[in-house]
Amino acid sequence: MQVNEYKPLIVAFCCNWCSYAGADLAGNNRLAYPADVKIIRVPCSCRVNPMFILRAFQRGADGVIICGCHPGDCHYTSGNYYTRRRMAALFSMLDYLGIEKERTRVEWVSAAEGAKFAATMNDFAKTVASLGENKRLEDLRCKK
Amino acid sequence: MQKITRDQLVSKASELLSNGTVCCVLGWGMGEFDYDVTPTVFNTVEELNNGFVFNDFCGANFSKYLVSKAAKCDGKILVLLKPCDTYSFNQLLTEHRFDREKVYVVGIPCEGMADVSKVKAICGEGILAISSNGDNINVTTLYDENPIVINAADVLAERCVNCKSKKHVAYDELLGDEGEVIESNRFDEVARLEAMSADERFAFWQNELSRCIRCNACRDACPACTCEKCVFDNPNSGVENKSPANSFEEKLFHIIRAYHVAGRCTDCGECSRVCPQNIPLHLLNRKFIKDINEFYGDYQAGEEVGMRAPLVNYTTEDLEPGEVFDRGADNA
Amino acid sequence: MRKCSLDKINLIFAEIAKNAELYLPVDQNDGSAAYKKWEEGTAWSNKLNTVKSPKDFFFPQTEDLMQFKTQGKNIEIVDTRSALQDFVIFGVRACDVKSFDILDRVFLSEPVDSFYASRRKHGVIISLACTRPSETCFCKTFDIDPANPTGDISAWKTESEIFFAANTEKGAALLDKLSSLTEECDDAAVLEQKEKINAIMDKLPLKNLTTDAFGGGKTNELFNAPEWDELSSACLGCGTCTFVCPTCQCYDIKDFNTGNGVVRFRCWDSCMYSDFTKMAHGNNRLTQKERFRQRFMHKLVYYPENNDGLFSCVGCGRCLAKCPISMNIVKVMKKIGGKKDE
Amino acid sequence: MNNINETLIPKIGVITDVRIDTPDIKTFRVVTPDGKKAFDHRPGQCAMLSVPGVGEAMFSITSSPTNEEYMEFSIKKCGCVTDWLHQAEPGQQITIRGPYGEPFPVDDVFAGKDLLFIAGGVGLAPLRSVINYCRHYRDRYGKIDIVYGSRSKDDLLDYKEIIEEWSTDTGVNVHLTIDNPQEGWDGHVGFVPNYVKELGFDTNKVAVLCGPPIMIKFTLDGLCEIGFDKTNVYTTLELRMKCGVGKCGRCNVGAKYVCKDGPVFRCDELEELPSEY
Repeated sequence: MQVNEYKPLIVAFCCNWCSYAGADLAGNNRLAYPADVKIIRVPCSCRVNPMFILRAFQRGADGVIICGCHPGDCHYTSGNYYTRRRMAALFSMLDYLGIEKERTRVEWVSAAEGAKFAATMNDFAKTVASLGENKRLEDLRCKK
Repeated sequence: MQKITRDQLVSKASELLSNGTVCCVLGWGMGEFDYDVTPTVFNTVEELNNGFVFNDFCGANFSKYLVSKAAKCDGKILVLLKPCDTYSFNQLLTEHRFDREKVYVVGIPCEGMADVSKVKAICGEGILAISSNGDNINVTTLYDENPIVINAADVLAERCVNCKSKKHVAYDELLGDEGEVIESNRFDEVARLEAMSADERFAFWQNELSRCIRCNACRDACPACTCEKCVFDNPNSGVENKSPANSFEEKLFHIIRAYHVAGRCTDCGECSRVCPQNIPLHLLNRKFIKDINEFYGDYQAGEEVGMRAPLVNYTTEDLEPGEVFDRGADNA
Repeated sequence: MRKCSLDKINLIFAEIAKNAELYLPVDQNDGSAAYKKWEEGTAWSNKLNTVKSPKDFFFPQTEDLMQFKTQGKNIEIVDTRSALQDFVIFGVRACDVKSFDILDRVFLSEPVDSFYASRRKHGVIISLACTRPSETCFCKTFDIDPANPTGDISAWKTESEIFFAANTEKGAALLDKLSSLTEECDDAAVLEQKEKINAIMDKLPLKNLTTDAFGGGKTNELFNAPEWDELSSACLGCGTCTFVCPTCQCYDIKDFNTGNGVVRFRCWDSCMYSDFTKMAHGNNRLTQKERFRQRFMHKLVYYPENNDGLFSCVGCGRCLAKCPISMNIVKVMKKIGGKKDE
Repeated sequence: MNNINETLIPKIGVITDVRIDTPDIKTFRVVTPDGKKAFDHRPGQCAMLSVPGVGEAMFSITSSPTNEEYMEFSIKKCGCVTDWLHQAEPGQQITIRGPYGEPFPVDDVFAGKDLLFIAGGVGLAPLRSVINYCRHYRDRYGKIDIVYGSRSKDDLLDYKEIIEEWSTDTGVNVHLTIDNPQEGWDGHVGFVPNYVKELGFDTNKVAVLCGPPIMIKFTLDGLCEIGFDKTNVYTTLELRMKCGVGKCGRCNVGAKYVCKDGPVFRCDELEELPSEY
């Protein structure tokens, strides 16, 4: 029997100003994080609307993580404060519907935190891997 | 069961029509049976006398109609609002959906409306007449010789069982006494679901939402859903769909619908009232309300005009999305 | 005519389910009934009818038509249909059985809709007479007899027994298979049952509703009736009436991009929706009044004009029970049709 | 696909040529992958073209049935499907099904008569099929008059064909007009309805109209004014369609389905229908 064969597909929405640069830094510093993390660059974490997250799950994501600037550091002053409220409400709702709460996460990663980015992704991938495939928010038509 | 009678309402409306305060009246029109009342615009006193009805089945929330009807009137439109409707009224005003100057609000007291499906659950099909008699309701059916007497409280609509307020938060004129905001147990059912395991919750919602036929009645009746074009009707949105092809689309629609009105939903209960499949949609909205109250402090949408909704607001000390669940664990 | 004790009804279900998928009305936890697949232990609902009509069996709410695989400039069309199983729908009321005739005239007229036709071929309908009609029933208006439901097999339920009569070859073949569980009988009990039903029918509040004012050729007379404004004034534009209706048959064809191909599917559509007739350069039904009028004119005038006077309504009463604002075909018929009598 | 006669299941079509007609109209030549015509049709009939993932839409077949090799569609850019098609290059596959609708009565009513075709803008597309059919069987018809107008000279569809082929045919008179004066245009200037009245045709002709609804309305009034009988005037309609076979229920005008009973209607028949088109 093979162990750890299952590799979850993770969609990471990264804000252009902090987390995307953080991901870059992780790469420059050769810090490893799973290849199955697909990064989508957004101008600000608050650009991520709940529909994006649900659509990511529909198209086969097993976990969705949103990374933005640390509160107070938003390039647009307050974008990530809105993200914080919106995602708190959404994640709570997903949990209420019985969808594993571990599949969604928000992390604040600055441009200088390459190591944190890699560690976050590794940890998130591990958590999602332990949950297995996303069955509760899957759209069978999108499975190959 | 209602404290105010049809005749009182007709005479008030006729008075306002006759003295030129208003040019038409948005009220309840008589149906085929005692329970199928239709929101109707009355233009004359004669129309009011012939077709106006007020009974325990006048549940429809008129506030949303003002968005389309107020603009069409030359003068003011008279609208009869129950306490819960006035919250929606304020919320719509906050969102600048109609002109306050075009509307004349008469607040009417409400003792809770009845749900005909609950009546049918007790009396069966074949209801010929329903009349109110104090705390009781008399139901005449095809199959029973004598009217069946049932306790009005037993057939109270779900949203009225957990009525949150008897207070009118907006009116030009009030019939009856000023009511009070009341302590309700409206979050009990949400808390009961929260206390379940994730698997149980998933099974519960899967079962409920699987009945959805995507008729959009919940959306179209909702006073908070007033977008000119809904994302689910927009062929370019990528999520446009006219029927739930699978359980994902059922969830997608209902999560987004509830999310979009989060912080703006006044908990009027129209979504659950109109659902042909009796899906307890208000439990989704109430979850958001409960969360918002717990996370960011008590907030009642529509309490005043001009309030800033919690999801378009923030403080620097808000809790982190990850902490949502820690709190949940503490509560449990 | 054959009969069987109601105690043995589960044996009948089990026997039918041996060779075909059996669907029957089952109580749901919200108090309503819905057609569900029978499995050991499934209890048959004694509700008058289901919220959603059984048209779903022949004309499902969503149905994949085909799949496209695209590569560069090339397209490949993939047939995604799987072989259909025989199925039996049990307990269909007279009104709903009639609705299949109405759908047949649309889908089985040339060019035949093969998706519908193959489902129709594989389905066997066991109808059931109505013992306790509701106040919302008005099937008599459309000459439907709830005491004599059609279908492949007709059934009548009494206090303790259920009676079957086959009407078609398909029905006779199925009834034959049930011969060990049923016994031959005369129709005395059924006649008595029919009389009871007829007695109730005479007491229904909507028994005098007529279609006199409607029918083919009345388009110009009714289209510009001033009453449409008032009738449609409160309409929310939702699709409840169309989706619970057993005869509404309009559909939409849509593409869904799965990320690894495109699925073309068809789904129910509603003429009450604002985008129903929306084109790139405009919409010929701009207001809810026009959309509302279309629905009722279609059922009461256009359809009969094209189908030998047959109305596209069976009086099942679902829209009366389910419309969020309680506007429905009965109110339309009375308001538009009634004015002449006055 | 095993059963190709399914109504809703299309065939593959290949765009073999794209001709730029006007700034917003292109004409597409379509054949099957093996280079044949997808199906036979009659003048005035339509076909359902689709781009998987984008949508399906009804277009009138512009080429004449007498063309045995391919079909042509003149398509104006105005929505999702047409936008996509306008970006397509030769070799692109699309899907095609049809033919749909009732054709113009070219072999009975039109036979032996003088014909008057009146088109505005992209409205020439459905008429081109009939015009070329009648030109092909020239001896079966009397005199042919064609009145065609557009916003400007650049917006005239099939200009080359009109000038080089139609105008040179014997017994075919082409009358072109544009809405506003323009440099390099020495022809008529003015709207189609007025031009038709100015031209003052004798009224024993069959007239065929196609164009924007407002043009149809005024031209029809104009024709009646100069003495035409509505029973001799034909037009084609367009409404939203999904199935093309009279089942999906959206393209009806009264009890008539445009996809099945139309798109060709005689104006007196049309007048009997409710004004919902």
